[in-house]
Amino acid sequence: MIKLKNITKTFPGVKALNDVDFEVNPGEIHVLFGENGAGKSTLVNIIVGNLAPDSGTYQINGQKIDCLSPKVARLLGISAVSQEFSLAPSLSVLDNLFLGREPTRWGITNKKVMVQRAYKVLNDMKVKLPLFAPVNSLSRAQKQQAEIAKALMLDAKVLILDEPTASLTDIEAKRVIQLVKDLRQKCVAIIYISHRMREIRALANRVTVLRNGESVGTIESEEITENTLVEMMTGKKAGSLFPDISIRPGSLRLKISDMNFSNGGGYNISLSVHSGEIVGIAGLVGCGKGRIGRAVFGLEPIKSGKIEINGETVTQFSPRRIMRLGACYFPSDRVSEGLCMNRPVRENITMATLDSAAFVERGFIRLNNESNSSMVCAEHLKVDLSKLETSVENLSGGNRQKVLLARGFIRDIELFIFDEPTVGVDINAKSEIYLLMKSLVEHGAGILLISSDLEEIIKLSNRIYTMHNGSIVAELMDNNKSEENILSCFFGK
Amino acid sequence: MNSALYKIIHNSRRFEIAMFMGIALLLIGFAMKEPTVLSTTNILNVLSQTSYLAIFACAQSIVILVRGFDLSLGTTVSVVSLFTALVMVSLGAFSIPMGIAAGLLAGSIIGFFNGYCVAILEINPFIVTLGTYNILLAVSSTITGGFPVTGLPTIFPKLFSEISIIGIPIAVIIAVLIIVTLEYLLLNTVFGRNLYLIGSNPRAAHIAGISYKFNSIVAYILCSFLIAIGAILLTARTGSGEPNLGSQLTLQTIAAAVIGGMSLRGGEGSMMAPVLGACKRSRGILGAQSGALFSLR
Amino acid sequence: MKLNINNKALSWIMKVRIDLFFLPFVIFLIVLLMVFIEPRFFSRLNISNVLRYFSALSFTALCQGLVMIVGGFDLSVGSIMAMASVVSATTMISIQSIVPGMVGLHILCGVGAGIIAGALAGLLNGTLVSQLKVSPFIITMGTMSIISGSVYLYTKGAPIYGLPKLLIVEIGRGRILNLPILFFVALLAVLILWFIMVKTPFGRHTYAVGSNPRAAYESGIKPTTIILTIYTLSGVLSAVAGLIITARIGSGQSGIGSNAAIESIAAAVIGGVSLRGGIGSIPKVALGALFLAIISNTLNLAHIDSKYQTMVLGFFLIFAIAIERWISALFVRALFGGKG
Amino acid sequence: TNLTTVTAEAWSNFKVYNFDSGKPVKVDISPAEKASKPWKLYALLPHMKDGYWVSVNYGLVEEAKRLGVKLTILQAGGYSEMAKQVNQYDDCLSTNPDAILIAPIAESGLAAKIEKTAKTGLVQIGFVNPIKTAPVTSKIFVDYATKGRQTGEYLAKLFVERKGKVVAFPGPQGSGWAEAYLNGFHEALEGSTVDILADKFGPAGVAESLILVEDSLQAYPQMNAIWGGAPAAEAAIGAVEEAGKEKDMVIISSYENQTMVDFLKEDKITAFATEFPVMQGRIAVSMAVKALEKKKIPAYMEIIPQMATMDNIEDIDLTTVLAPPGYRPVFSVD
Ligand SMILES: Nc1ncnc2c1ncn2[C@@H]1O[C@H](COP(=O)(O)OP(=O)(O)OP(=O)(O)O)[C@@H](O)[C@H]1O
Ligand SMILES: Nc1ncnc2c1ncn2[C@@H]1O[C@H](COP(=O)(O)OP(=O)(O)OP(=O)(O)O)[C@@H](O)[C@H]1O
Ligand SMILES: [Mg+2]
Ligand SMILES: [Mg+2]
Repeated sequence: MIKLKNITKTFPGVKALNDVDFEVNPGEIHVLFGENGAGKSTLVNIIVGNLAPDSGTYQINGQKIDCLSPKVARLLGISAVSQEFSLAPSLSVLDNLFLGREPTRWGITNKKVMVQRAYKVLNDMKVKLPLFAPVNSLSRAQKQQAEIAKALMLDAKVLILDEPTASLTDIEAKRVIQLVKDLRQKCVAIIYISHRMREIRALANRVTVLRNGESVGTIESEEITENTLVEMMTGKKAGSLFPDISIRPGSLRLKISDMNFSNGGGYNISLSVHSGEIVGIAGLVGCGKGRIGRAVFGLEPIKSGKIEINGETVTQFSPRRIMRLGACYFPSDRVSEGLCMNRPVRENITMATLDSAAFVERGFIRLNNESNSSMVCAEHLKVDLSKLETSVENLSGGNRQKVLLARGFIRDIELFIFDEPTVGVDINAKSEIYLLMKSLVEHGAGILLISSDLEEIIKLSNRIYTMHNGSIVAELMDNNKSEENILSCFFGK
Repeated sequence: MNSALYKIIHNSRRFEIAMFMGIALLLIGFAMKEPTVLSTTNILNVLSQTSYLAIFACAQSIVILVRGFDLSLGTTVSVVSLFTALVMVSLGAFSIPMGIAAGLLAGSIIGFFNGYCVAILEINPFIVTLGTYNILLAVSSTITGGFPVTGLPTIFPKLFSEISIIGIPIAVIIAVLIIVTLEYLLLNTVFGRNLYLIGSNPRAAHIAGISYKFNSIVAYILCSFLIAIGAILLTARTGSGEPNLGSQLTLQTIAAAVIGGMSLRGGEGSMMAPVLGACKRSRGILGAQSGALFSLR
Repeated sequence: MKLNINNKALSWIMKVRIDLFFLPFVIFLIVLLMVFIEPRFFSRLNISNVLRYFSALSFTALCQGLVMIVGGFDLSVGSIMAMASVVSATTMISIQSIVPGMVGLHILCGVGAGIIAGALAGLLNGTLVSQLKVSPFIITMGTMSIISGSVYLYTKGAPIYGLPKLLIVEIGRGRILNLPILFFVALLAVLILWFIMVKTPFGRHTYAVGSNPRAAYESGIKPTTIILTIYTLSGVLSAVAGLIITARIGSGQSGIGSNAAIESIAAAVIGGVSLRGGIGSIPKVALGALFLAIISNTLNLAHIDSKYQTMVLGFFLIFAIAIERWISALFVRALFGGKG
Repeated sequence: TNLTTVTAEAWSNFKVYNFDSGKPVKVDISPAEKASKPWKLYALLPHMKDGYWVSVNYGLVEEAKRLGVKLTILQAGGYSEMAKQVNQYDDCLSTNPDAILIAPIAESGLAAKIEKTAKTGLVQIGFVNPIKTAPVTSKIFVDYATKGRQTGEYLAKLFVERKGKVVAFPGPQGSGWAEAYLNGFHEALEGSTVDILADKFGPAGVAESLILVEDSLQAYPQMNAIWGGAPAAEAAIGAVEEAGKEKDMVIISSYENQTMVDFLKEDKITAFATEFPVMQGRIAVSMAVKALEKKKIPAYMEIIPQMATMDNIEDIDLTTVLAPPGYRPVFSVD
């Protein structure tokens, strides 16, 4: 159906794709796999017409395509879920779902039809979204769902999904996977990008692995194993993903008692995090797990309740004050809340650290220290060192996420609040991040890990709070923290 | 190797290099057409004219960096000029330092007011500075009834306008000092870094513990302080306090900053931008001059 | 879970609606104040004065509002106004001399020529902005000096007299239902634009391009086309503003509109349009224009020494907006609790 | 066109006040003869945006052509462009001119520079806008306060039987000249039967003035006279008509342009004051050439302003006041 040959694409200073061949046929799910920055999103962007390749040929249904614009691609039936979303933040969810192809009657948008069709797709996905709220008021996971719904809105012949499930829990991801399978049945050609092995195994008919902008090879579904994939991806054998963390809970790092949100939706939340432990919070999209982290950091107004950090009660809810108490928060939405996109990577890595003596002397930045430390940090997290001085917007999705996390490892922090820390990060970098977390905890920090990745939560944390509908419904420890237990809690059992 | 080259060019601001080369080429072009344009007196003359605009454009750029605006720049210049002159005329001895201090203080107060309204009251900078523009317009046309203040100590214009050091006019020297210091501060201090980060993504900066309020207010104060310096130099140039010294400067400064490469969306650009923009505008002056001379021939 | 989300949608809708409600509230407060200070504010003639000032201002504000929604700037409003004024006056007079007598035709041709000139200027702006990838601030500043330069060159600063009486008396000063005709023209424009921006795909696309041009492009919208159309439309709107002023002062003038850019941006910003694009509603922009018109009239009527008027205007601008924000925050807090 | 072929006879002796003795003495002033060589003159004007300055431009250009000298005219672009005019002054100097004709935006801004240049012996002529103290070779202008006084006195004469209520629209706030006009006007009306209800400063455009006049008509229903700059007077005509008060409203303009002439002839305004802008331009060039050719010239002259009314408008030689209709400003004469 779609056939790309000898595709090359260079960005200033980077060869993102080098002589790559790729094809996908109707009724097939073709998975693209590779490290962060391997060129997957770039390839996809070429297919949907967002970027023009430097050289190479592009055929759809045997017909050669020259100047492809997203508009033409849509007319040809190509529909895409992009990694960093193609949503207009100030428009409502409904408007975004139909952006560029609003149903009209006599030239006027037909809202009724729009609402009906939106509900139909959202029901298929078993998702509830506030249709009339502006997109910038949604959490990242909700944006992700909106983006998927937007792509499904079109009766596509080719569907492209670039990490569609990265911020979703298994429950929601399963729905998406089921929908994708249904579409395969209907002879849609599907390109799927993911770093989650489980999904790849469940879906893939074929996998093409990219490394450094070059195609390493394509394998059929029978040959897919985790080891082969990782080996193709990096050229090395796969190690173990999750480290063994020795938990030694010590003094109280964070204590929340009877907290209620001002905007409604949270009920008497109480929890605690000690030094030397990782505490997980799990729950479905929109259950309010992210709001807890935000509330601790003063980003979500609270009506009542008490928050103590390192024994001190928080009275002034500004991130600045709270950071002085030794806490740091890592937002889940890297683009809108986490990063300064047009500033260099180095500045983003150190941005939360500019009050520590290691980097600052009488108001002046010690530029050498800053450079060196950010380089060390970037190296740890496997961010390309040559990119230290380019602006973050030139990085691939996963690398952006790593830059966001980097700011935590460069500063002395006693309480870490991670909201979806590993969204879009490849397996290798993930294990690296977990190792870093391990060393943090073993040096006495406390970590509150809010995540939709169940495996991550179960393997890393020693205690797990599960949430449903704004309340904490259970605290699971030791043997209790099994997948079935957590899943049943998700539905408020 | 490709990427190394790229890095060098990227880091050394290819845009600015291109602009400089463009300006230089144009100068050569003018000179071929009309050689007296490149006479030393004329060059120095154009340079010192440029330096005033460059100082104002730098001031404007600082608030543009944090997604702001200063529409009150022009009337701030007038008010500071009048204040400085009034104090100098009314005080006997020490009148010059006191006058300068009064001007700088007036500038800082205006800056604080702007910053307070923008950062604490959270009103759109466009509206705030438009409001301040109007307020200062009234101030500048009432404190002296719309008339200029004359009778400044004669040494004042000598010291701050006519004097030149190794042949370079004092205004140029002060402007260069200001620009170099500012550029250094922006790149090397936490405050400068904060301005970039806030301008780039205020929400992310807030979450990273950077105080929007404090830094914005300081940015506005710094902006108006620089305007005050420029205004004092201009006062020295005209030798009198003028109630409408700078009303048209505002748009020019924004233009200079944007032409030079500042982004009105914030978080981008360096102090070279306003300077380049100002130079480009004086290229206009040179052009007009050579045109005029040409017609005289 | 359902309850939460509905609640959230509801709360968002409430917030937006309340927002729309506060500017009228502040305007209402000012009007109420005037009852005590100067009852003449409510005389028929004065209300017409305010509304006629509003009608010209609302056109420039709408023009600016649209351009700002799509993420741009238009500093050339004033020069387009002057150009439309001069072009239409010249056309009227030359047609008058060719076919005397048919006054309706003269006016029609004049207005048509003015609007076409405005559209062309807008098209020029739009083409440059969408093709050159240079900041619209610089581009429209450039076109501003080009247009006003050529208008001056043409008129040499002299006004153009001898326009049809009908234009001045019936349109410039005419009334329907005791309100100025021009006001209804403005009202009509506001309603039509509101409809377009809210109800048509084009309107949605405009917001999308302003909000996130990349996302709009990736959704199959052509930002260049949208930008081109909006700038052309804004050229037409500024031209109409110029024509309104021409009808009011009764001559073609090259000097009108010198304050239009700042004034219109102010009206749009007061009306809640974001300088960063994608946000803003048409009726609120019109309210912003009304707010400015009322303030200017109020200051003139309130017997304030005119030297201090600009000072009062300055404080008014800042603090009226501060009060508007403060009240709306208060309401939001009262309705939804918390620290807003 | 034939307009440009003006000969020496085009203007002959023109009456001005000579202040060289310290007191105003009415004298005749005569034009220069054709120049002995093409002197290089510069003229600095505040702007070229209205009929008034176009007329000044006309006077300068015609005289330069007549005398056969080179003239370059630089305009600053508006009364708020003080800094730009200072730059232009410097630009002139750096090109070695023979004489500079200066219509300053504000004397104070250029005073220091003029003084410095004066020491080099360069011929500097001040014209149109007052130069009070700075040392120029010669100067000709009208004292705005005098002119304001004159219009005030004229107004007072119209209201001997009934009481006058006037609102003043002097022009832009902080511009210097508007304030000076207004001061003279106030002075003249002190103790007369005319009350000044308010001074309304505002931008000098017809559209802006219209709003100001309309609002004032509401705020001061008792007013029966309007005094202001030309744009305000022009705007007043329509506004007064609409308010139905055209019968008993006196409209006086403090300065002239083609519109004022036309409206005066149609009896839509009562009077305007004139200070002969064309002649000021001509005299400035003539004096510069005379000075360069080492002829004796007065050091300080003032124009004798005149009120133009329905009765005398036909007698005034309008070629000494305004550029002919259709005249296009010229910026350099070779
Ligand atoms: N706009 C850009 N400018 C410069 N370089 C870019 C740009 N976009 C992408 N790149 C570079 O191109 C390479 C490929 O990026 P791409 O986004 O395709 O990676 P990816 O495979 O999708 O990675 P991830 O798993 O992190 O999403 C990276 O090295 C990235 O830094
Ligand atoms: N009852 C409520 N009232 C108002 N807003 C709510 C309510 N419940 C949730 N929200 C909003 O919904 C969004 C989702 O909440 P949150 O980020 O806590 O979800 P989450 O559990 O982290 O899920 P995910 O991040 O996976 O979407 C947030 O922006 C939050 O402000
Ligand atoms: Mg990617
Ligand atoms: Mg979340």
